[in-house]
Amino acid sequence: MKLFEFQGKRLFKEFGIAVPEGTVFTASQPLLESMAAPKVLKAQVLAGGRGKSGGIKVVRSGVIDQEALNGLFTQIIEDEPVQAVLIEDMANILQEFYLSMTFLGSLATPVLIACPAGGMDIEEVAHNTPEKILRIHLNPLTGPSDYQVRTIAKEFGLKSSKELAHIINQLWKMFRHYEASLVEINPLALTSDGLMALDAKVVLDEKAAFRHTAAYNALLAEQEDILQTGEEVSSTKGDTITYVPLDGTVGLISDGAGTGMLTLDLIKDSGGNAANFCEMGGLTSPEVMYKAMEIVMANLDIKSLLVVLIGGFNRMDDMAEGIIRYRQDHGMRVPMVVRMCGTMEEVGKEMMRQADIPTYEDLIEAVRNAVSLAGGNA
Amino acid sequence: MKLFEFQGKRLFKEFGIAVPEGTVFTASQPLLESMAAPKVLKAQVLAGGRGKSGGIKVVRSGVIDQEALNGLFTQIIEDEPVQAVLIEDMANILQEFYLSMTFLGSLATPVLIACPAGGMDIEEVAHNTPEKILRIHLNPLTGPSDYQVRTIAKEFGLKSSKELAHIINQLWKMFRHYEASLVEINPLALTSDGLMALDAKVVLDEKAAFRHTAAYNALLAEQEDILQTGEEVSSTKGDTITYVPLDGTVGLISDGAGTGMLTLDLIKDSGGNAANFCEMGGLTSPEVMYKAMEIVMANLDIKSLLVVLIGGFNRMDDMAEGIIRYRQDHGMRVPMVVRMCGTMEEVGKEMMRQADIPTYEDLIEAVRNAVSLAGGNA
Amino acid sequence: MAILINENTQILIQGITGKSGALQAKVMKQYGTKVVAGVTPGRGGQEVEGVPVYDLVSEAVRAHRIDAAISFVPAVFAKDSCMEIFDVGIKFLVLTTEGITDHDMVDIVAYARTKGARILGPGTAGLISPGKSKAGAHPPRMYTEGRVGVISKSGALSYEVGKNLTEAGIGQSTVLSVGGGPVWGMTQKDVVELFQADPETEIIVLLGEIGGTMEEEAAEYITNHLNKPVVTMIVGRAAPVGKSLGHAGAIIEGNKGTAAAKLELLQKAGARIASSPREIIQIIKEMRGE
Amino acid sequence: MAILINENTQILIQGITGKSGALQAKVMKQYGTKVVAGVTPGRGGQEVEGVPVYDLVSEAVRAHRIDAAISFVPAVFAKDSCMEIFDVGIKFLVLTTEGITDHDMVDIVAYARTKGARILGPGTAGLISPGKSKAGAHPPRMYTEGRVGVISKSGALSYEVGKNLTEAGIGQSTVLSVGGGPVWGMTQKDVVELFQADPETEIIVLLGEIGGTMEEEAAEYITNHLNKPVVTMIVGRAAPVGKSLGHAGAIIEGNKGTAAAKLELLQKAGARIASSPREIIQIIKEMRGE
Repeated sequence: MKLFEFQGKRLFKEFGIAVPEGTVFTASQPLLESMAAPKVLKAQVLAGGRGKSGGIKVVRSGVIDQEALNGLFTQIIEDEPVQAVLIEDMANILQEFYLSMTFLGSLATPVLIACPAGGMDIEEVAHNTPEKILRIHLNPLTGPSDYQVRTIAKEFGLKSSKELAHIINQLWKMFRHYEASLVEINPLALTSDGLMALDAKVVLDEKAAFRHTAAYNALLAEQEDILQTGEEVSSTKGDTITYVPLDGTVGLISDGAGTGMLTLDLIKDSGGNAANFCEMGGLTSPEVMYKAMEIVMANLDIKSLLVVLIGGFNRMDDMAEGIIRYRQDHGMRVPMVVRMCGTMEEVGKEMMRQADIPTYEDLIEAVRNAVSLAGGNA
Repeated sequence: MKLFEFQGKRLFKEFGIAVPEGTVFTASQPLLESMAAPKVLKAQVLAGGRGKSGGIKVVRSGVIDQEALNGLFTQIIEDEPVQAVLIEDMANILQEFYLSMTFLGSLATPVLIACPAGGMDIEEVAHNTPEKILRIHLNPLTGPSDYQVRTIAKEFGLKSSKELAHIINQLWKMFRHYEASLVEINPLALTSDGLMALDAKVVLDEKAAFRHTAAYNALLAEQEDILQTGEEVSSTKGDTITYVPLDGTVGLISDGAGTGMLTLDLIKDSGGNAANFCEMGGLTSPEVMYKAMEIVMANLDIKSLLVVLIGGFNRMDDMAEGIIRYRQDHGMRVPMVVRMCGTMEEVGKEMMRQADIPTYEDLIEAVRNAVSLAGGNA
Repeated sequence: MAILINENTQILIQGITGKSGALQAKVMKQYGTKVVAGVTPGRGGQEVEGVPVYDLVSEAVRAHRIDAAISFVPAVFAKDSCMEIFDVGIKFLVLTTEGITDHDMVDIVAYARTKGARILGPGTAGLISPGKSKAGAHPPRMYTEGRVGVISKSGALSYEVGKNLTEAGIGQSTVLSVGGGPVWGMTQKDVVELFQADPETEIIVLLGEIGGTMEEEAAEYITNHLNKPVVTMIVGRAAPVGKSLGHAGAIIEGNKGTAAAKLELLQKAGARIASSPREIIQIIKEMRGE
Repeated sequence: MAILINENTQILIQGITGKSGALQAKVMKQYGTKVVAGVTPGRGGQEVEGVPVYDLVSEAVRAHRIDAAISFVPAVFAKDSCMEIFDVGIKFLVLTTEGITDHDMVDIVAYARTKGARILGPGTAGLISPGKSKAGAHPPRMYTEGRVGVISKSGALSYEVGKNLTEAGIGQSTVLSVGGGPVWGMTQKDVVELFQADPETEIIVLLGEIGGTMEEEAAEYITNHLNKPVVTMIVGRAAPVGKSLGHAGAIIEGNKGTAAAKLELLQKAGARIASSPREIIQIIKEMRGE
């Protein structure tokens, strides 16, 4: 779950990391009193690249009134209409750094990333002068060490590492406590009032929701309040289904990410276009199979449905049950191609036979058939 | 620093470990109102074996008055006059367990010790049926695991491990937070109100005082208040000197525990008796040498003083400076035998020569001389 | 030989009384896997498919020699149950559990490293050494004994390729999936290293996916250390480019992560590139001069 | 040979700009120890006794090959500085610091174990491989090259015995003290194990003290694995019996800890017992048939 900047900053504040004073306004909430400059107006969107898209306005003199705000509320940043704006005090910036914590997945280690040149161009810095980027592995059992902080302080050119140590240690506590996938401060600014987080990018690990129910739900509810006039969130929640809408006409359901992507590739190689990517996970129930069909069939562009099942932990009898029940309840407005094999495949295939749904054994054959039924080339 | 039971229980309470309700009375503080039985009166002494020495009185009916208290205040337990009494509510005990955390020094690991048969006879249980004692190594980087708690709960015959998990996790937090060398609950009682710590033996690591100055000082001040009418604390604080008074006539100072003990053995083998053991540590200043002489010479039984120095990190010039300065300030009322060698020994010996203090090279010769000067056999 | 498990490996099932644990206990035993013990707290004394169940792993290791474990424990209890495995000295754990939080997972891997233990997973379908033993979900009939080692990220993809190989008469030494991440125990590189040391494995099939840098790390190892032929297929060539999280993802991945980048590095490393299971078969047949 | 350090060992001094660190840098260099770098935060760029000083250990290892480190860092900073050593991959640390808290010390040892590193100490006088190298306080003139390995708990006792051996014309392979506890890195058993593997060491002198169970653990190892002759001296025979802490001490130590118990076990293990340094000399001469 990506958080809005203002949500991330609230967590920073909770952990004693300094942020500028600020207030959030939503589109439906008028600015009752005008505010005195200097202020920074920041569009609250979940997309990146906001600064370069004009989503940040600095007002150095005069007052901030409804008109100034409306200038942001009318913006759309990377398909995301601006629904909230954060108005903050302007910091007196002496220097900008980059600081984040995330994971290096294949090394299975938390990593602290730091760069003495923070700000909007950090990715360019990373690309052009990679030696400027410190990647410091953190031991999850012990957290950041003082010497690691001193290493960064030296790179940043800070005389004392004390304030930085506080920020890094508190950021680590927050990263761990909320089970974030990412906490990013860019820029971390050296201001006349000390080190301050001028931006906040926080992503929480949705898998950890069971342990932080109240906190995660509150953050989610707040986001839904803000986004209510915006687009519907396209991904599903609460089960293992991954759904990504695409532009084509072949509806696709698989019981594994790898075979799902392989099928996507094979559809394309066969001259077709997938309407979506929908993967159910490797251990699911008839209900999940049923639900996956609901999700995919809701797309009216679909001309054929391709279901690719190869069961390890998944049982083909369970999958057959989900498919047959869906067809009973809703019928099928497009032809369906099912490839079914693996655990309990005899039982599953027998059920399908009795329900008069043909099954395929070979993946390529199934793909070509589905593409052809959708009017593609194969 | 050993804590009184009531101090240990206060720390337990702070960490959410249940203890009986109770009040502490000192000898100088009269019982203003008599209290209703049932109560347990417990002499507060730092020595062990209190229960078997009659330091615990259970009053099942009637009232607790000053007379009952005085019965304890007149006791002396292992040379320690009773200066405080804890009066507690009596728990309804269903079962008694033993639980402690300490270190296995040579494995360098924290260990959790648990036994389903707690109470006064735990050492006999350990001796007679060692298989009843669980010694569970705890990983200092992660603390107790749930499965370790379940292992103990099963051994204790508890149906649920939930309450025990709370106690073990909180005891671990307390052990770590206060940097204790030992936290012991014996008995940990299963009562009609759940699990409860009926006794508390807590020893804090004095080396950690720098990190817990306020807390350690408050506990120490409280102890000094209670012990003020008792004997003077014999060990010194604030430097690396270890001082243990003994019965003999040869005063002994060494700059290492190993050579100090070797010298103690050699004094005895030579027919003498040491008046004390006084070891300064392997890296000390002239001031520490000076102070060690003050401490040892304060014992009026001493007939000779033996100083055994073999410098590695210690510098013999520093040691000579301390000895010479002490003699200038206080004179020497008994003969002094100094064995001096090691780091900077030429300079140290030259200083001693100029101050007209002879030095020895050989340890056995020095020991025999000191014993003979003290009127021993050698 | 084969890697990680073979006909002599004695296996413990954590969470054996659950639905998935009990079913796999049955399938694994039928296949010939030496399933010697199961553990579910509170179920000590029961039996599942003739396998004795214990409350604690420590009790199981007192009664049996255990060489490896496979876990079906729910994500909520995963961290504790993994530590229980490593603390008794078991050096290989197949962690099928999905949904373990990333923070728990880095703790688990860090802890395993302190004990010198290996984890396959999380969210892995496990592994099969055909004809010898299996620990996990691989459907037995899709595999046959032989000399091709198969490494996959995704479980289903390792079934798909195994099925194709077997149907083409090409046997396998060991087939395994490392799981979907985002935080892993064993990586593709770690497994390539094991196949390199396994005399029974002649050809390695490396199945990758877009995203992450695991295939790149494997490519580096292949370039510098491997002297066995490799066939690779990276799926997701047709998938839309994903968005990275914050700048950190972009900084870490740099130019890596795309199918093109992975394929380029693997090709430079000497691997042959396939774009479908059928092509994998063709390439292996070519390599064998068939 | 010798153990742990020899003429090729390149050593880093942590806390080189302090009083003790600077003095020992000088003495060690004079002895011939290869002191190649020093570290004191904030003092990077300086020199001490011709040794370059760095702010960070990572900077030192970029500029030099470092085989071992010796630390004079105050107790307050010890934990962090030890982790800094282990994180760069240095596998042997002589930790002279006294007064490190027990909790910090168990953390440090646990961390070292995760990195496969050895710690001698805390509160150790260090070690000397006479004629080759020294890391610590051992006064050079008290030692001479030879084939007797000396293990002591206390530093001063290892000087005392070294001095007696040298005066008697008996040379040493390596002399070291493991430090006074109560929580240690390397134990006497660990060192006996190293001497066992060192072809240059012919006879082992084991110097123990009353209290603890370290000598008992060494005795067990000697009984089961050692095939070199051992002379032992346990000091504190005349010391009063200490009080144990709570019941836990008594439970852990059982009947162990007294000089008599230690001597009995060591004698059973085949060690010869000496009650003074002079007797150690006599026994070694007897063993050598002199």
